[in-house]
Formats: sequence, structure tokens, C-alpha cells
Amino acid sequence: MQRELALKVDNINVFYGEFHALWDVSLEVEPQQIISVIGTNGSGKSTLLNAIAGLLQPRGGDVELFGEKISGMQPHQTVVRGVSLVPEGRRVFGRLTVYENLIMGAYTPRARKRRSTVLRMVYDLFPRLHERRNQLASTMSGGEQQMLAIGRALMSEPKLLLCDEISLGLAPLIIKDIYKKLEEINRQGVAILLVEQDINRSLKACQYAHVMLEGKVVLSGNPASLTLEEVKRAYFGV
Amino acid sequence: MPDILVVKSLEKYFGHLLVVSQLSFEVRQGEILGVLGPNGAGKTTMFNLITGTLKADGGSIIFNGVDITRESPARRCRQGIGRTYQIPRPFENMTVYENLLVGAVHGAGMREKHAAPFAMEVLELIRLLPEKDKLAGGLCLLDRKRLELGRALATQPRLLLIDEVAGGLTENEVEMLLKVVKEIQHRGVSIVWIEHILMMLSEGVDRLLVLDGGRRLQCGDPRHVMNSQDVMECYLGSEED
Amino acid sequence: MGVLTAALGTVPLWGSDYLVLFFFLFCLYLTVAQMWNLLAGYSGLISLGQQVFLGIGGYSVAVMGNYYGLNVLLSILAGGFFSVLLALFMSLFIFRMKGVYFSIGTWIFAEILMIWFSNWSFVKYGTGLFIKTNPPLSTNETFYIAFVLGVGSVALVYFIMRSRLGLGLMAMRDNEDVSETMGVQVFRYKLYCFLIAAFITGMAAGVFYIFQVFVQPYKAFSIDWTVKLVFIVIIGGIGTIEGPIVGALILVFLSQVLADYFSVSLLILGAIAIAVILLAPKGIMGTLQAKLGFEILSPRRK
Amino acid sequence: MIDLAQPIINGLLLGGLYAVIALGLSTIFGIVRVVNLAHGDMVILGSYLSLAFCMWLGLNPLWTILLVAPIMFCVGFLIQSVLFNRVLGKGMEPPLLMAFGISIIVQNFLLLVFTSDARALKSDLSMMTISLGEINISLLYLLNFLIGLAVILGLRQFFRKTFLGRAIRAASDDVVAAKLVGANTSSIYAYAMGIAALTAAVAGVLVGMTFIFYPHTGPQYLIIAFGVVIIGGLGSIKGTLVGGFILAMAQLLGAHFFGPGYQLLCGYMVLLIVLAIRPNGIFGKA
Repeated sequence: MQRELALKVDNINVFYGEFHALWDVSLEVEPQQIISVIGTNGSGKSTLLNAIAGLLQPRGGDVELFGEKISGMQPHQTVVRGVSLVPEGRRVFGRLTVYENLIMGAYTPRARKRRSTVLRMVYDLFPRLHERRNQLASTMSGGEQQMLAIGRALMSEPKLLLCDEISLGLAPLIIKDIYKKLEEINRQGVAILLVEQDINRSLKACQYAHVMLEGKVVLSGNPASLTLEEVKRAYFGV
Repeated sequence: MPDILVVKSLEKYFGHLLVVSQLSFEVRQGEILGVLGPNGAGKTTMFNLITGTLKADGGSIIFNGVDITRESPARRCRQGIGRTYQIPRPFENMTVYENLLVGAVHGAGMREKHAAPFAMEVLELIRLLPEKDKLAGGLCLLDRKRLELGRALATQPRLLLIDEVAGGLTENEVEMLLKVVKEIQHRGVSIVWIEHILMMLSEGVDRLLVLDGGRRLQCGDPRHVMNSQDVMECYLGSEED
Repeated sequence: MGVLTAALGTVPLWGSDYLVLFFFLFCLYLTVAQMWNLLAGYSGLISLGQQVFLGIGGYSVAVMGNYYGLNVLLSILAGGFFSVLLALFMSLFIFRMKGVYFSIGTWIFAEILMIWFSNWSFVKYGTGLFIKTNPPLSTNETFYIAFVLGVGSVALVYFIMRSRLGLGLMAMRDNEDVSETMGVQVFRYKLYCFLIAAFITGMAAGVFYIFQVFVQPYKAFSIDWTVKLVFIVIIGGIGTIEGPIVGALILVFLSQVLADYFSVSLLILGAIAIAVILLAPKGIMGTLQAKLGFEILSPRRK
Repeated sequence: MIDLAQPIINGLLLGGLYAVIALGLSTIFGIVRVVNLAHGDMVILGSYLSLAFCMWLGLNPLWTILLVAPIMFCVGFLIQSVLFNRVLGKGMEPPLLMAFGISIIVQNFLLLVFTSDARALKSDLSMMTISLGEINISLLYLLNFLIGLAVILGLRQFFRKTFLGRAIRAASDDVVAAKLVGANTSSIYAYAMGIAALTAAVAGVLVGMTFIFYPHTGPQYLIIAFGVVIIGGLGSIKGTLVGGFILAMAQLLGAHFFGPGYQLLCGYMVLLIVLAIRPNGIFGKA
């Protein structure tokens, strides 16, 4: 019997018009796992996450969530099935309050029913969001907005959380804090796929890592077995 | 010989966000200056400021001894600044040849009569002669990137700003483009070159400028810069907890 | 192409009065639409206020002919001239505006002139003016002037496109920002187009109102004019020289064939417009060109 | 001073009506980024629907709002989901032609059904006035103002407090993020257009009770709506109210000083001045 996978990405290719952005990318995420994808900008990491979430449609290849094919679906369909993306640049709704942002996170009918319960859990995880619940999202600091983006993504009670460069532009202490929260979320049973430029941080957090370069996965392994030298070489393509 | 481009304390805000901060550097006559930096480091914004697509909020840009900080993009192009775009942006409903003609007629200020043979010459240099009468919108990525270089070249630049030619191409294709860039340099054009594949930069460039958060992190000899601690950190993340 | 032009030019010799009228209207709509196409299709200036030049052109022939007894051809020219003056004045305001605001700004100018003229004793307020030309023109003579304008406008746009200006305009049509960094003087070229369009539109309006014999502010400065131009150009194919020809033919055909059922013809026009946008967003000629790759009046360089 | 008070009061009251006329145009631009050039015709369609109900059921025009508004909501919803949603993101021209197409269809449909005769929604209100010393307040204008204010405040509360309202705001803030939380943005846009059409319906009934109208009166109200949003900024509810007041005030003061023929002209002049100084409107974002 095959082990059940939270996410299986099988040989997907993605194009922006003529631009071939992802070349035969495959990876797997088991339930309970944190997997990270590392690479410079332009290496195709965000494209990968967007393709999983349904913002982009792969040309060829399959994406499966707990055995169900989700490639070809629109984002509102993947969210219902348990995928939630914390987008690059946070993209909180700036003119909505923190509370309203979180409410929007529970958009699907199923999530709406359990809204108050999940909202309490998110406030427990990020007490800062509770303190600031009536503040406009645009007036918060970068770190707080990042927490809000994660909190909003959690409101749909995802089985798989996709995080796109959550440390970008944040101070080291805040990054550390946010990563602790991610581990906590993971312990509660959410599989996580992390995308980062920051090699050290994401290697520490994950159980398995892939390095991408120019739209291809060039190196994979568990963090213990990968040497920093190896990773750097793959990362920069030297 | 004086420096072809001098950038002094350049600043740019997007709303309240400072995206380019006190940026100063110079480009020497005939050199290739590589530019490196993580996402959001302000590299493309810097290009937009130099070409005039964006107006600087502070500082000055001196090109060939003339202050061009307030000039229109078109004037800057006429004075000899050419650029390529990261994602090629050809004039899609015009043919390859017409694309080059725009550069030669409007950028270099030639009459169409004289521009025609010049455009043919450029076509040969970028190896697009067979595709001459194809619509640019129908080109494959490699040809688009070639056209991007060729079109900039057709404006007869003295300074060429290259924004990532290698992305999305195979190794062979990258090497082909590398040759073209070298040929351009041999014609006496100074080049500023943003690239992500470090191999290209460490091999091809004379000096390297590293940006992070809109500021200048390092500038100098490529090998020296690549091995410096803060450059590694800005890519790999800090070690300390 | 030449045969068709010759056929068009000789309509009065072989066609019925009805056909002369048909092609007279066709030529004028073609002229004005071709100019709107020059603005919207090539320069990115979506003007909703072209009626301003139609009104000015109409009133110029009326005032110059009735009050000053100016020769009819000169009166028509005067219409173009005054339109250019007005366009220059307007450009002081509207060239600061971008996108939608430009469109609304031009429309507001037209509305202002409509009210101005309907409150101006010199032009007999809202009742309008009858037009007496000097010398009086026969139907055929007016047709020939319209013919010259129609063919002239197509030729003009064609030659603009073959020129340095046109090369820049085509680049601007594809990508304004990039063309500017390639040395194209975007602002100046837009202004040129705006002035050229004003000039030709003003003259065409003069001919139209000579035929109508009567000019009145609520009709002359009405947004209905621009609505028709938008239909002609977008249905025919925006940014193509042939588009307005096809579009004008459809519009005049519909309005003449269904002349007795005026509102039905417009209902059909509206439906066609929506269908074209949904099925062939580039317009009839634009889609044909993309699919079949042929161009009759090609501004292509080889 | 007293003779100035009359036009100022009237301007204030008329401004409330102008604001409702512009509300839908402004909302749709703020959310869907489409300039709905058929908005004026949707207002007039509302007037004619009300007329039809008045004639058919013998109702007071005011009560027809309850029937016309839901019908117009459906019309707006359909127009967006069947037509506008298909041309989004394809540049400025396709939605422009689409809107003109709708506009011309509505106008000529009304012409066929109702002929080109001048129409009005008659009620007892139009004659009644309240006198405060030397100032006469038309009851109808007062009613316009109050209903207008109620619609604007109601819409504001709707956007603030309801789930759908919040979802619409979220989608106008960041479409991609809205998609990522699971929102079907096409249907959100359709609801938004439905609501815009609903406000147009209210505006239409009020306009019909206050002024005479013809099948082709739509563009007149479109340009008033434009005027309001130019002053107030596209996509801002608060700005719409301020814009309505300023435009109406400029018109009525203009009429007071230069004569009724110049009422519209003065409004436009103020618009041009605003546009020349602030090409994106007073409250508009740069």
C-alpha cells in the first residue's frame, strides 16, 4: 500500500505566454511535514506555489491533493479542498480591518460555519492580531501584516499551507518568531510547503528541501544530508 | 576618460516605501558592470530611473558629463542610453525589422533611408535575419531576447542597460546571447547588466555592484565581491539566532 | 483598391440619387471615423468629445457663408482651421489628464460648447442656423467634396503610417512606455494626431452640414456623434486602416436600409457591437487580418 | 444674503440627488475598474420602469422603488455576469464599446416601447413646499435629499457590515488575494453591478419624479455622474456626496448669477477647473 501524500506535484510545466517558467517540476509533501523550496528570485518558486493554488494553470503534469487531482482548478476550488496560500508580499486587504481580513479568510461555506472557533484559535496563535483587530491592515507593521496573512490563510482550515517568502523584508527577530508559529501550526496537523530565499532559516525548519534554479529542481535532500557548499552551488548555479 | 554614467545619491519612493536609497555608483567607459541583488533589491527600479521611465525623488544622474535627471525618456534615449527588459517587450504587431527601425529612426535619429541598411546590419549581429519579416509577437523566447538586444542596439547606445537576458533559456542559448553581448561591448558600448545566473556575471563582467533593499551593498572586483560576508548573508540569511 | 475608388468616385455618373446619398454619408462617416481611429487606435487617446469639432465645423460654414459670404471651399477650410485652434486650446487642459479622465475631459468640452452655442445670440441660440453656401452647391458637387475627404483621409492615415511619425505611432500603439525609452516623443506625437484629427474632422463636418442645410447645437455637439464613431471603428477593427471603411459601410447600410425603423436599426447596431466584442474583440478587419494575414493598405516596411 | 440662501439650500438638496445618480458609477469603477458608460441609461431605465408600474398598478411613484430596485438589481447582475465579465482585463476599448452597445440598446428599446414623448412621474409632492421665512423648500427636493442620503448611508453600512459587502471591498482591494481566500471574483463583480444598478433604480425614480425624461436622456445623467465623481474621486462614497453638493451648488449659484441658461455651463466650468488642477479629482488617488 502506498503511503498517503498531502501533496503530489508530478512533472508540471508552466508557461507565461512564451516564457517557460517551470520545467518538469515534481515534489511530494507528506501530511505533518514541512517541506521547503529554496532558490533565488526568478527561479520559479512562486510560480510553483501559484500553480498549486490554481492561480496559474500548468501545461502538462498533475497536481494531487490527498489523492484528488486539483490541477486545472481555480483558486476558489482548491481552497475548498484544503489548500491555502500565504502569498508573496503578504497581500493583506489594506482597507479592511484585521478582523475583517480574518473573516474573509473563512470565505468558503464550510469555514464560515466554524468561523468563530477558528478565529479564536488564530487569535490564540497570534495574540497581536487580537489586540489590533479593529485596526486597518494597511496601518500595521510588516511583521504584523505577515502574521495577518498567515492567520487569514489559516481561517479556511487548510490541510496544506503554502508560504511564499514569509521572511522577506522582516527583521531577524520577527522572522524567528514567525517560524516558531509555523512549527506550531505544523504540529496541529497542517502540512506546509515553504518557499524561501533565506537558505539557513528554511533548512532549519524543514524535513526535506528542494533547491530550484531557472525553473528546475536541481537539488533535493534532507537538511542533514545536504552540505551548505552543495546548496550554495545549486542555488547560484556556479 | 571620464565615466560614462555617474549616479549620485539616487532616491525613489513608492508611496511611503523607500525603494532606492542613497544609491551612488559609476560606470566606466567601455566596461561591463554586473548588478546583483535579491528580490526587491531595487535593480529594475534603478534601470527605470536611469532611463527616465520613473522620476527620481532625489539625487542626480549624470550621463556623459551632462545632468539628465530631469530629461524625458525619449531625450535620454537619443543621448545614448538603451535598455532591454527582463520579460521581453517587443512591439508585437510590428515585424522584427520594423522593431529595429523604430530604434534606428527614433532612438538614433536616422532618416528611414539610412536606417534600413543599419537595421539589416543589426539583424545580422543578433542573428535574426531569417526572421526579419515575422511579427515580433510570434517569436519564441530566445528570438525575443535577441530582438530585445537588437532593438536597444539599433538606438546606437553608448550605454546599454541589460535586464536579465538569461532567464528561461537553455545553457546553449545563454551562451549564444553571451557572445552577442560581448560583440556589443567590443563595439565600444558600456554595459550595465542585471543577471541572476552568477556564472554569467562572474565570467563576463568587469566589476560587480550588489544591491540590497535599494542600497549599495558592495561594488568592485567580481571575485572579491562574491566572497564577501555581507553579500552571502543577504542571499543566504543571517547565521546568528 | 483602385477600381473600387474609381467606382466610388463616379457614383453620380452611374448611380441613383439614393446611391449618391448613401456613398456621400459613407465618405463622411469614413473620414471622421478614420480620424477617431488615428486617435484611439494609434495614439491611445480615447476622445469622447470629437463632436466638438463636428459642431465647430458645422457652425463655421454657416457663419462664414451666411454672415461673411465667404466662398464655400474656404468656409470648409475655415472649419478645419477653427477646430485646430480649439484643439490647441483644449490640449492645454486635457493633455494633463490620463485614461478615463482624458475621455471625460473631452466630452465636457463638447458639452460646454453645446451650452455656449445655445446661449449665444450671434449664432441664434438653440434654434440654430440655416446654411447658405456661396456659391450654392449641387448634390453631386457636395458628393465630390465628401469623396475627396473620404479618400483623402484614408490616404492621409496611410501616408502618416508610412512616415517617421507613423513608425512611432505604431510602436506607441503596441507599448507606450517602451516606445518612449526607444526615443519616440510620445507627448508630441499625440498632440500632432489630436490636431490633425481636429482639422480633418472640422472640414468633414462642414460638408456634412452643408448637405443638412441646417446646424443646431443640440445635434451638432451631441455625444451621439462619438458613439457612432466608436461603433464604426471598433466594429470595423481599431488600429487598422481598413477597419473604419468596413465599419462605416455597416453603419450607413444599417441606418439607410432601416431608415424607416430608425430605432430598430440602432438596436441591431448595439447588438452587433456586443457580438463583435465578444466574438472578435479586434473587430472585423482586425480579426480577419490576424486569421488570414492579409492587409490591403499595409503600412509594413520590408 | 437671503436671495443667496435659496440657491444654496436648493443646491444642497439637489446635491443629494446628484450623489445617488453618481453612486453606481463610482462604485463600479472602484470595484471592477470599469467605467460604465451605460450608467445614465440605467438610471433612465429605472425611471421608465417606475412609469410602467405607475400606469399599470396606479401606484404612487415613490412606492414603485420597491419594485423597480430589485428588478434593476437583476438587470445589473446579468449585464455584469453575461457581458462585462467577459471583457475584463482586455484594455479600455472593449468595455467602452460594450457599454455603448448596452446604452444604445436601452435607449432604443425605450424609444420603441414608450415613444419619444416627454414623460414625468406625477405625484402630489411636486407642488408642495415648506416655507421658512423667505425661503421655500420644495418637498420633493427634500425627499430626494433624504432618500439619497439614506441610500448612501445604507450602502456604506452594507459595505462595512455585511459579509458580501466586505467581500466586495476585499476584491476591490486585491483581486488576487480575494481569489486566494476562495472568493469567486466574477460573481462578486456581478453582485457589485447589481447593487450599482439598484442605486441607479432609486436615482431613476427620484429623477423621474423631479424632472421630465425621454428615452435618450441617459447621457445627460451620465455626465452629471461623471461630474460628481471627478470632483469626489472615482470609487469613494464620501467623495460622491461631497462631489454632488459641489456640482449642484456650482450649477444653482451659476444660474442665480448668470441666468438659468448658464446653470449647466457653470457646473462644467467648475469641473474643468478641478480637472485642470487635479487631473484625478479632488479626492482621487494620484
